[in-house]
Amino acid sequence: MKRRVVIIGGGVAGMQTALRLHAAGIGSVILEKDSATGGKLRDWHKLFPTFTPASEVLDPLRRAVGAAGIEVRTGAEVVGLDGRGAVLADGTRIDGDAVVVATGFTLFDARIKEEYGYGIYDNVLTSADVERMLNEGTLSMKNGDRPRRIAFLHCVGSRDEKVCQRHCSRVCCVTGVKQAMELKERFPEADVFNFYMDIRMFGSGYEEMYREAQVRHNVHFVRGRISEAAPTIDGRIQIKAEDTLTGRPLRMSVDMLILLVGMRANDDNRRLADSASLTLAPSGFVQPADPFLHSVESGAEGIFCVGTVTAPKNVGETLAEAAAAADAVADYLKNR
Amino acid sequence: MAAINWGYGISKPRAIDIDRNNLRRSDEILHEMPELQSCIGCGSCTAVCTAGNLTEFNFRKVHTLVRRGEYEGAYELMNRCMLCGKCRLVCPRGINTRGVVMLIKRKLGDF
Amino acid sequence: MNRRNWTDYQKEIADDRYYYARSCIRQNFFPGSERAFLNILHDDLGRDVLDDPLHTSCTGIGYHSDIVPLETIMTVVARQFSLMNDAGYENFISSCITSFGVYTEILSTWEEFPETEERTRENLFKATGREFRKPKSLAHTSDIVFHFRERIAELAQRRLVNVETGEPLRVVEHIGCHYAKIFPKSGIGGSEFPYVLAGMIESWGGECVDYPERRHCCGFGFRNYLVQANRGYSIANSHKKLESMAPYKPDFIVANCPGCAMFLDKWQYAIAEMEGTTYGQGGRGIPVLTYEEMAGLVLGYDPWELGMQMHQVDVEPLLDKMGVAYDPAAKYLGRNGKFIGQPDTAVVNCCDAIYDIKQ
Amino acid sequence: MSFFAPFCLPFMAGAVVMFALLLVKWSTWFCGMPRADKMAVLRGLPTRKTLAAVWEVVSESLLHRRIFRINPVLGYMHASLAFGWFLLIAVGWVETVACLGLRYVPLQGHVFYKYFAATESLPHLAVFDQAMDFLLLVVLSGVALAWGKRFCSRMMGMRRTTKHVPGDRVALSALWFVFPTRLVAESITAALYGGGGFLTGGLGGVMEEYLSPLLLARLFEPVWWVYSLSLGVFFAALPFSRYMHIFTEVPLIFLRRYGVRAGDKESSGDRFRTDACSRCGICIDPCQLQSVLGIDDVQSVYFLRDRRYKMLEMKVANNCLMCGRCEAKCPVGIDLNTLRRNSRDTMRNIPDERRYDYFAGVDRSSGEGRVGYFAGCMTMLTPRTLTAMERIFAAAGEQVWWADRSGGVCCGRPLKLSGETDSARRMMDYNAGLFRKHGIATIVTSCPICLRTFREEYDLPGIEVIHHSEYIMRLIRSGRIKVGRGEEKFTYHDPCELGRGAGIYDEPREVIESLGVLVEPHSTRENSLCCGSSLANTVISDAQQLRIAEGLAAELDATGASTVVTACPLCKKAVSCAASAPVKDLSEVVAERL
Repeated sequence: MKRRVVIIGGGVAGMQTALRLHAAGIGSVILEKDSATGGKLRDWHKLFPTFTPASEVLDPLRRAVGAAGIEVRTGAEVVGLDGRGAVLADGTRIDGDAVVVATGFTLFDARIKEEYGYGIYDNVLTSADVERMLNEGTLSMKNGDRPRRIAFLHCVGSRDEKVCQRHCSRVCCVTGVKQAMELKERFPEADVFNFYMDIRMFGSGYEEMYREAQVRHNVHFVRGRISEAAPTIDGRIQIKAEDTLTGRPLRMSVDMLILLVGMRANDDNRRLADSASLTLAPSGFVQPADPFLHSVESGAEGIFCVGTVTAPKNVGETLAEAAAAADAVADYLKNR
Repeated sequence: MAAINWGYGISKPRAIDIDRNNLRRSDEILHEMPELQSCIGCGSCTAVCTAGNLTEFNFRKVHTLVRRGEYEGAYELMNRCMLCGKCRLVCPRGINTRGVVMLIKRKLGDF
Repeated sequence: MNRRNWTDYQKEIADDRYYYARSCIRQNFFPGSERAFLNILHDDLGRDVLDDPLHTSCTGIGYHSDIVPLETIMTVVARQFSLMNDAGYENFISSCITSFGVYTEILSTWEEFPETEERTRENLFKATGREFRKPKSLAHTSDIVFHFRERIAELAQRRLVNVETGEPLRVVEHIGCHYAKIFPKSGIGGSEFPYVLAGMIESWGGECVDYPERRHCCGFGFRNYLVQANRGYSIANSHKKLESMAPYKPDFIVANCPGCAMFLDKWQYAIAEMEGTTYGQGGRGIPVLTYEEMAGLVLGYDPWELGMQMHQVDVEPLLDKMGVAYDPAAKYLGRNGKFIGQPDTAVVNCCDAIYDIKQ
Repeated sequence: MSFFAPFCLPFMAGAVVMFALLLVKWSTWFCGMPRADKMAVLRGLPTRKTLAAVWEVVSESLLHRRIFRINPVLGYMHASLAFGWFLLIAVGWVETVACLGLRYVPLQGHVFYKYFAATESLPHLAVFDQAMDFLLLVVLSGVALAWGKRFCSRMMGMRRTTKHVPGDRVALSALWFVFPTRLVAESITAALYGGGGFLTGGLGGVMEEYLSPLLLARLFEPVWWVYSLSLGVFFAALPFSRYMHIFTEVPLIFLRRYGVRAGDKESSGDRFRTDACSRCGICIDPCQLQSVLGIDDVQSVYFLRDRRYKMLEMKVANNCLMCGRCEAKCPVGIDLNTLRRNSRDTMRNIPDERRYDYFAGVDRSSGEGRVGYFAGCMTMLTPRTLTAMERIFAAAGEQVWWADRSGGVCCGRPLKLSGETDSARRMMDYNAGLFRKHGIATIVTSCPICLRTFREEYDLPGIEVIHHSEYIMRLIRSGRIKVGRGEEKFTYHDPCELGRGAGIYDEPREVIESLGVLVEPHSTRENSLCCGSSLANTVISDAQQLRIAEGLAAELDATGASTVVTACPLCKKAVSCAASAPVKDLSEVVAERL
């Protein structure tokens, strides 16, 4: 009997799960709410720590999905699910033998931290904007000038009680280092300052990158969080922070302020969780059955979760987890 | 100007104003010793400091201020250092801290 | 600049029948402003506003200087509400930013900790035999002017425009810390990008200047000014703001809070004496207006009737720019035509003193 | 007989210039020396020191005994050139006397005797012809070796040869020409006029046979010109080149014999030292900065060169471990470390009387006893040494005054090594005062750096300064502590400051041998390697320090010992990072076996 797994989300997690299931002889259908697969990675320029173009990860996955003949439904927003399928916004029900939730994450909306002036001042960007602009080749100040001084602010919408995002998004630190290096390479004459609370370089090769940014690219790391941004008369942005290492307030004007926005849980995690009695962590991410032996099982029968729907992860971790999820699904289908 | 005794003046701003600070010497110091940029402010150097044991001398703070272009008083503070080298033995980033002391003194003392 | 955020912070503002609470600083230093507000509301806009002689200071200065305890100020505030109830009004408006902050804070405290409201009721009853109902709406008087800004624009005799060049006047607005920094939702436009004065300036043809230290405190800071040992810190804050706004060459400053208007005005003189720096065009200082004065000028009031001779920094250059007709000889004449006295000429009033002029 | 020909002029001019310059230089240097040093020279003159100096001049300046000891080929090269040339001059003198009897002959008459003998038909004796030819051959062999050294230094057993300044190149080129042209000139003279020994005569015979007499006659005068010119250029360039050492080593030997050494401050007397360096390059090979890290522009030879020509840069002066390996091998016996230190002093010493005012009233010492223990800053970071010493003191029943267990003032040597001599003095005065105040008879320290400073710089009347290795040895000898001897194999690393610095080699060895079996590493005692963490070097990075330590650790590991023992906290830290065997301080291994 041909088994079919419903995979919600067509990002790298969903596609990789589908491919691994296909390799195990199990069919699947990918439900993607956007018009194309690829998720957030579509707008990403290069991946840390190797500076691999995102397309080099995404394109092979997409090609393989096409070659395997895996069914992909785009524009399919899921509003409810259970262990035997999912319900779309238009009321259609997609049935299957198991469900994999791979709905990913939402980027923190930097406008909420209005003191940083995102959406207000032209040259305040988010890390996602920088990736998009690097892809388009349009990275510059709004008026087309080359920035002479750039500030990065770490932990925007992460580890911040005030915006109810207490968790660490893990990948923003290294993204900040990566983008600082990319900007320094693009604008060698610019001074780059990274304002941080802690630098968390957890992955292999990340710490080396950090040191390279410091020593080779002369990126300044200031341990202090920017408290506010304001415009100056010549259209620059004045920022204020405390330089905690000297215990004194610090201010400077910059041409470009880049906010390293964190990963937050999708708003509709709650609705999906309620429809299928999944557990959500306090952070709003889906909580797996346990973090060790059942890290890809949701705890609800027939429902699996993979990728950043459960916690902030990088692409490599997500791809590896997808293989684990496919394995767990295959196991589940065999024993049922 | 009218000589009025106000009993107070305009307090100096405490902010490190990088727009106003001249970073030239700081840049020179970092150019000669780029590894200083890799300081993560862990404070180990200050914790073991022989001079810091006897005075409020804080090596981490002084070199950080110098990197921000705040040179005033840094030379005198660095002069409290005995150059004994304990800090170098504990620095997790492998910074040549004695070299840093000597470099900062040389750059700020113009010799 | 994208001003979308300004629309995120809006509040309900009553349309008529206001109970007016005066400001200690404003009635002492800018008495013409409070008079003008009442006149504008009554005569120009035809609204009912009660200026009740029975009400007192809110004691906010004492409260913020750690002299008046919380229980006391709550009881004083409760008495104002009781007076309002007696007069048959429900919409409480305050002329002072600090009072507004105090009323907002106390109403919110009563909301969060109902037992404090109960205790206040007991205290008020014990002290005065009075009872009170909380107001239906609470607003700052600038909120009211903001509310009627388009109507005022229709009635305007002149606009915030340089009559010689036709360019809009460049206006620095200062909102006052207690207006929205304590409860951002209580101020129009919130605390980061407050819109209450900016809205008036835009409606009346001026151009609002956004400068780095826009959100910074004027320097009053209660204990920072009131204790002489801290006063250098007070003036340093005004200094920082003035240094930051000077490159934008503002035509004038408009302040929301009576204290801010006073400090931004008078510290300009002190700074000139202390370090020889004068701001503004021609080294004559940057005139500091209250929003009532600004509205009064727009509506065609006589500047001396608005009390603008009380300013430290001379307003004549601004009046000339706006094309306001005035009688220089009448500047120091009171309402009855009697000479009210004239201050010595200070550096900010005199253009022949040589100072380091920052424009 | 005038003994003059026009070609003599370049030689005569060169000789006059050289002697005049030497006289001027030496007298200015001598006059500029501190008064105490000059007095020492005057007092030493009529003593046996003078005789000893004369003998040393012969054995070192002429025979180069020390170089022979280090490297026989290199020794022969130097001796053949120096002693050979000396004999050529001396025997030449005897030759003129023998031929002409005792009469005045001007300098050029001696030098160019072969020319005048031929052209003016003066007598010549065959025995001298042969002897002079033999000496010329010896010198030429030295020149040939020097050529060989230039092109292939390994042939001399040296990995590296020195790099020269332009002045050297002129003198060197002239020197290389002197003897070949002399050979050619004397050979042509022999060909035309006869005479000459086995070499010049032989070569002359060959010329006579194969070259036309007309050509030889035409070449005769020019060749003597070239020879004279070579000599003249060499002499004139000599005071500006490294060949200055030929003469300067002589006064240096006398100064040293009279007890005049380099000091904390630069003095004009140091010129006798810098200019006595022959730039032989022997100091390059032992330098671990060179052998491990490939840094090849900071060694003593380059330091002295840069200092002499006033182009010394701080990063060259500062980039030295001051391990003393080069000083131990220097054939001229120059005080290399002291000179480097006083250069640093010139560059960095900025007196500041108030600098360490915060020492006033500081006394964090504890305990009471006739024996004081000064752990030293670094020992604070090797707390096992500290606890081991505590156990040893307890076992010996010693009442101990702990000078710096809760923090103290640095001994001052690190600052002095960096050049801040006067400020370092403030630390030394503080600690000396502290020691005197507490009435101790002995001060024991675990840190060789402190030890050396206490001994050399501190004014401690009535207080004996000893290293903990000496102290432990005495305890064991006197039976105050008993240690169990086993069969465990130890190897011992000599810390630079303890071994070469303070001459303490045997005491730690004796202690180790009372505990187990001692196996020596390949480089040991005076030749021991530096761990790389030396406080004297403020230039190299941590990674470079580690590479030096790895080189040392490899030698120590190669002994197959189960424990590496050392007696310096810095060495211990450095070697522990690199060695596979456990690294322990001497006190630890003793305390473990109490």
